[in-house]
Amino acid sequence: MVEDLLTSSPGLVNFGIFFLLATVLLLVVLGFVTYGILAERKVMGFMQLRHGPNQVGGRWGLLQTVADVLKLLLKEDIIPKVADRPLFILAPVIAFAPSFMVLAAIPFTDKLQFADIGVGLLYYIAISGITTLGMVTGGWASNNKYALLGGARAAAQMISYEIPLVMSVLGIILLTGSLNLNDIVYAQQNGWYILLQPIAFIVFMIASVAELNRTPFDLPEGESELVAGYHVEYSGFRWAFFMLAEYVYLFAMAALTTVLFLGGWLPPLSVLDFIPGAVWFSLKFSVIVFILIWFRVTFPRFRADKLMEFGWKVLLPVALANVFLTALIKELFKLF
Amino acid sequence: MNTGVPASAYLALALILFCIGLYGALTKRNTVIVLISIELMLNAVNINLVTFSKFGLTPSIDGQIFTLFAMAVAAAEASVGLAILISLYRNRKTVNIDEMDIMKN
Amino acid sequence: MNLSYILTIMVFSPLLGILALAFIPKTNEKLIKLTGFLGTIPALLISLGAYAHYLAGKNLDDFSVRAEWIHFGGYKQMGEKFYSIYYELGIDGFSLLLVVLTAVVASLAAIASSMVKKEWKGYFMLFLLLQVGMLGVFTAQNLVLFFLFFELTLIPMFFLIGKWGYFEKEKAAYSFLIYNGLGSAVLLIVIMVLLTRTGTSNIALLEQLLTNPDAQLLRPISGDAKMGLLIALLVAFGIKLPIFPLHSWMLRVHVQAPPAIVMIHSGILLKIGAFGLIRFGMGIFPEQFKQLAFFIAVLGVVNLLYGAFLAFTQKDFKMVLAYSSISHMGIVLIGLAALNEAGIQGAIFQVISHGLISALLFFLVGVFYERLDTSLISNLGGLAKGMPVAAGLLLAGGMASLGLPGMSGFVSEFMAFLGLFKEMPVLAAIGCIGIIMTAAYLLRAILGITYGVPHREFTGVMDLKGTEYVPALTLLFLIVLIGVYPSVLSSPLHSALKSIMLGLGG
Amino acid sequence: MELLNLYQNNYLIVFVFLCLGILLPVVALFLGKLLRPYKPVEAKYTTYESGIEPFHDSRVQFNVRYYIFALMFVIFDVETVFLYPWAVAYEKLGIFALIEMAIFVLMLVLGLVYAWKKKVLRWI
Amino acid sequence: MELNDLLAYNWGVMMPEFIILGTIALLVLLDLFLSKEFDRKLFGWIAIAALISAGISVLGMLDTPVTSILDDTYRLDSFAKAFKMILLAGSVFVMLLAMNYNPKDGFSEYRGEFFYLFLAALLGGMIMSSSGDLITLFVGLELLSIPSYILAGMRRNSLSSNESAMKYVINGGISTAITLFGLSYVYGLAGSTNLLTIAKTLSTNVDSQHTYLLGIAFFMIFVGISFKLAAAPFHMWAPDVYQGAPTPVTAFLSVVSKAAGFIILVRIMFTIFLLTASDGPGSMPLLLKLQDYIAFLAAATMIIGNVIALRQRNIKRLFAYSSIAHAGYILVAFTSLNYLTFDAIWFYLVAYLFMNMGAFAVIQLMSETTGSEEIKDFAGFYKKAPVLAAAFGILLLSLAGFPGTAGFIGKVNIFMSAFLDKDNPHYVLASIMIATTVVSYVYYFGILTQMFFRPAAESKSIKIPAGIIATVGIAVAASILFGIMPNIALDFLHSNFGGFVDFLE
Repeated sequence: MVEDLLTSSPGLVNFGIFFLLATVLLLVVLGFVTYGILAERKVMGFMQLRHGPNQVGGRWGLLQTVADVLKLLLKEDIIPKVADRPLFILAPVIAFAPSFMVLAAIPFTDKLQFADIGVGLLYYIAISGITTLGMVTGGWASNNKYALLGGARAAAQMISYEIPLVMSVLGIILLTGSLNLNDIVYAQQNGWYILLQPIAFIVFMIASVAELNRTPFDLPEGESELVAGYHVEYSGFRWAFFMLAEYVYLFAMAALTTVLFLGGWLPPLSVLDFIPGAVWFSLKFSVIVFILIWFRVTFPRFRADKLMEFGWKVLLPVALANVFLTALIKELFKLF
Repeated sequence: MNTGVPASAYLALALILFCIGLYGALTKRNTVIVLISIELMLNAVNINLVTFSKFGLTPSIDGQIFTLFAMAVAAAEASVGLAILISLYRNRKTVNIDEMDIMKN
Repeated sequence: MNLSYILTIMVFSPLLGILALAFIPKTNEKLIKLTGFLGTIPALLISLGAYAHYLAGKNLDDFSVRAEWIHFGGYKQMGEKFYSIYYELGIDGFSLLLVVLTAVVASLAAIASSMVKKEWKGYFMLFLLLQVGMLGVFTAQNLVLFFLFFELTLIPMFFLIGKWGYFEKEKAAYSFLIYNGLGSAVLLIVIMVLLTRTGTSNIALLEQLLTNPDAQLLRPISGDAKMGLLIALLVAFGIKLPIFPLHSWMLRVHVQAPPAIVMIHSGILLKIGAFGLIRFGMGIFPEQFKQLAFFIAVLGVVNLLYGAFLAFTQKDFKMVLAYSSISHMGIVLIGLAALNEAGIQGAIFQVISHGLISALLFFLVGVFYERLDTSLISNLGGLAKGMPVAAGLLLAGGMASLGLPGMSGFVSEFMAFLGLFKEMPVLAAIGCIGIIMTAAYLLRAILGITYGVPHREFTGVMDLKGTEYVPALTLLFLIVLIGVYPSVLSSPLHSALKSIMLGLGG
Repeated sequence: MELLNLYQNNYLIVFVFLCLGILLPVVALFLGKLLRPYKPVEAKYTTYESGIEPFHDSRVQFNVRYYIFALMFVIFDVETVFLYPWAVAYEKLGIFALIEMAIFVLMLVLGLVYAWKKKVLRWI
Repeated sequence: MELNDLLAYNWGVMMPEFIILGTIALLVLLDLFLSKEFDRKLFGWIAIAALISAGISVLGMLDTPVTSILDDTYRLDSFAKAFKMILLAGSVFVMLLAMNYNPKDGFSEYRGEFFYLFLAALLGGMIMSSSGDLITLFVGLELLSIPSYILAGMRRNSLSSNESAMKYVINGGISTAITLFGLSYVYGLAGSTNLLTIAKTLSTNVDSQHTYLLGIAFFMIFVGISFKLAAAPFHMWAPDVYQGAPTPVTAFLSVVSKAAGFIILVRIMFTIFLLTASDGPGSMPLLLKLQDYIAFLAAATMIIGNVIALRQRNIKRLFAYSSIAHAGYILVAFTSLNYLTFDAIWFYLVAYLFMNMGAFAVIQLMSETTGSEEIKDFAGFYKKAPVLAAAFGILLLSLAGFPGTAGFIGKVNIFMSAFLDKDNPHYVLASIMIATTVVSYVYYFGILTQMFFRPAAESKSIKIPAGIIATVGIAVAASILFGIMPNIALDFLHSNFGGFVDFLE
């Protein structure tokens, strides 16, 4: 049915159907974010030998995040007098929309994928860059010193780590010969890229944490120095959308990591392929999310100067070296 | 592959973009806007090249390669332009072109 | 005996002087002046030698030299012809006379240059460079080479006027530069057109090619085009000569330049214009020249009258002489326009005679100015008492200039008018008014100076001294010589005239 | 034709996602407007500055380092523009492309070393 | 593509480029790792050595037949060789100037950067001169331009240097975009970026609509390139940039960069438009049809350059306008489009190289000693340094085009080519050229007036560095030598490059 839909001529009907499907995905993602936050808090509590949320929604605090969201919804909307009003309103939208757009290209299983774009990887990288713009806009529009500093830091950090991120996946592209995410998954039938490209994986993981603005790279909002960074002046739902964008990115990045390095929906051994791809995908996905949360609890925040130097002086050369190592090895294999 | 949109539409788009860019580059006072206008003109060129590479009289991949180079060069030019602008701003505290007049006789 | 290198040596011999000057310390005034003078001597000796060679009845073609110099577009595979330009020098009777005139006047001017008060070294270097240019102009057998030497005179003149001149020297230098630059620009266009159309720039060859209707040109030149080229030449040389509306620069130069340079300028450089008109205008475009003859005659008469009338009203003796030069150049034009042997011969005579006379007069003015710091007629009144010799020479020069029989001026004016009367009697009659005017203004000025009301006491003013006699007496001698025995000029001119007349079809 | 439709539909989906991405904040904020209180007080609208009265405009001049990092980013991001097609087509291009790209990257690494040595990469 | 294909290329023909590229890399590293106190003048010698060896390798390839490598994107033909030599020779002079450039506000901290940035720009010019493809041509052009922008703004703390660089970047960016837009149409109509393929395709062009588009493309390309030439209509940047940039950079812009501009002009115009049929196969080529418009621009360039130059008080500004005027003269040769065109352009560029470089050496020395660039500060220069003043005088005369100097022969050559056209000799254009030349006398002699006629404010003699002496000496010697015996250069041209017949092979 989906096949027919996709091959039919595009029109309003298609638009409607796609819209419904995308809304479903949106709800799923919102659900993920709701319980992702909860999970994060629970895991953090577990690791710090405390309970975490346990009041709202039973022992597990299952409705804690829901309550938080509702509270945000009821907060008074304040836009500072000196702020640049249009930009201030626009900034959360600019930050959020791309985070959702990138999901369109990610293949969750061989069936469950929205848009199969030929240059899916490039699409992801290109669209995700726009979010930075939202953050800088927010920081600028707030007309607050902390916000401005946070925005500027966000920009500097994200562009610095974008480079190693982009470079690290080059090894995978070299091996696959395609930018299509499906092709990349299929190319991992004989071995996940985490095994073939361990260096790339490490670089990618580090860079992605930085891109997500998560601890230990959460300098743009580092509450102890910048109060809350670029969104210091935001409140209520406007603020919520920055947060939402962050967590949707967590979702997307974890999914992308799964696709790129962990073989997506493919089972680790071909004998295990009686278990559906969706299960494999969510398993791997959960592991990545868990690792990211784990990072947050384990590492202290980086110093700003160390952060930038690490990105440019360590990650970038390593990523470049990895690319050429891969190319060289590939060439050597071809020769012999 | 025919997408139904005629090639001339792309060319017209490119031409319009180019003219907007040219207008901006020639009339704006703020140097940053001028630099952006120049980027606009270069992007118009890229649209042209890609269009021709797909719908030209004799389509070929050359146009897309050309686009890549044009992009790279545009980036380099923009970086240099910005670097010079920063250094100018540090000395002069202005980014307006019509205030750059210390050499008028 | 191979004499072909002689002209080259002559033309470039002043360079030796420049080289020698370069090694003399700036402060050694005497030695510099001596070296400067000696630098002009080889050219003088060689030119006199050439004259003697001619008098001995030998062929002047012995001196011709020709070597390939530049060729443009040497693409053999393209099958196009070379545009070769040769280094070719040579003289005939006409240019021989002018070369001798140049050498003589230059040497005398070098003596007169002892009046220069500062920076002798630079002065004499430029002076000698100027001489190279002048000698080159008269010996070049090739339009490009001619142009090269022609422009070579501009640069030293600019500096000599601008640095060593009087109060408004820079303005004078600039107007000299711009007018002559324009003239040479027009000339260059003519030369380039001829070169690209015919493939040669050799003057003799051009004469042949353009006067012969059957000649094979690379690209034909129509009659109208020839007329255009001739008019361009008329403008180019008209500026130099100068012809009436293009003359204002020359007044400034005559007034502002140092005396020795005015001697050269008025004596020789103006003559390049006449030389060019005769050589190229008449030689290369005889048909068109004939068509323009009346127009040229009118221009000549206008020049003659205009110069004469304005000379009459001048207070400054230099200005009188400057306008008189314009007036006298009118006679050259009149002679040329006559298009007969007498007229042309008169024009050429006038060229040489005026060269000598004006050199003499300007030399004397220079002397006055040096002693008395003025050249106003009213301030110089009664000079005969203070400087009897100089005043006498002035009177003699003036007489020569107004055409007193027995002096060179008479011969030339007489012949020029004789020529014109045959062809255009009305114009000639009008022109005669100019002759009368000449006598009037010259007498007014010279008598005013020599016997006029004394403005001041001329006590303690030195008359001519030592070396200053040399230029004055030499020039006077030559003036009288030509006046008494014109065939020193006419016999070398004979063959040249004949070929010109042949070109004119008569 | 099918291929074309597939292609167009894929981008239609991207467009749908864009619409949703914009729509969600709009709708949510609109709903919030119906629910949330509105009690303006002058003090609420002042900018936060550690509790003290904010003084002069906060849009101060950025440190030049930010721009330099931006320039570095542009350079290396453009490098990837060349590296991506190269990587995709590497199979077909072979060793020639490897060497060529090695030279290219070497030049850029030289740039990186240059920046490093010129202390551009040091923050503050 | 395999290793064998790679080795099959005759890489030797790229030797000069490789030498320059290697030197750039070497100098960058040296500059980075040597201590600050180390005198960077040594770099100049390294660069000169590289330039000379590149020059020798070009000379060594004079007999090499047309070679094209890398899928015809790089070609070594006579044109490439002839013009590369101009670029290399000009660069040696720039190096000499830069090594001796010591302005009052200091240059030594930038000197290291200067050398390799400059070499990078030169590399761009060299690539342009032997490119066989629009892409390489464009990349070469930008490789030339971008370092030039930086060079112009090299003195970071000097406001005028900053301003000049900014204006240069903006104008350069606009012109690049315009050129590229034109090129994109050419590509669209020809379907290839290879110059020879384009020429072949377009020569059979039939559609008049396409001719119309090509005409637009032609003008856009021409307008864009006129920026590099500093010719009308894109000359406005020149005065400000020339004035603000450090003097060696100004010298580079006025000679090497301009020469490179003519290289790209000839490459593009002659290959693309000379064979392009304007109205069906076999009809009049487009370039000939549009000749009058080029002539108009050439005339405008000459008039603007020479007339506005009259009003200048700053010597570098004056030379900016003078260089605009010279671009106009060379455009006259370009307009004439016959077999002398290459000759005339090449020779004029050679002559211009020497005379202008020598002049800039003197200007540099003067502005260093007086700390000012006003023309009136040349007053009494003759007293301070008589020989140098005389040499400068000769160079100015050569620039003005007086006979006996290379400038004159250059102009004569241009006249020849302007008059050679059988059907349509450019009399008007040549007349404008010569009239504006006369106008140029005024300002060139204005400098001479200051030097020789006016008294100096103070007359202590100037210490002249050896590099300046060498530059001026060579420049004067060459200006006179090529003025008196131009056939040294012309014969070299004719016998080694054979009329550039291989330009389109």
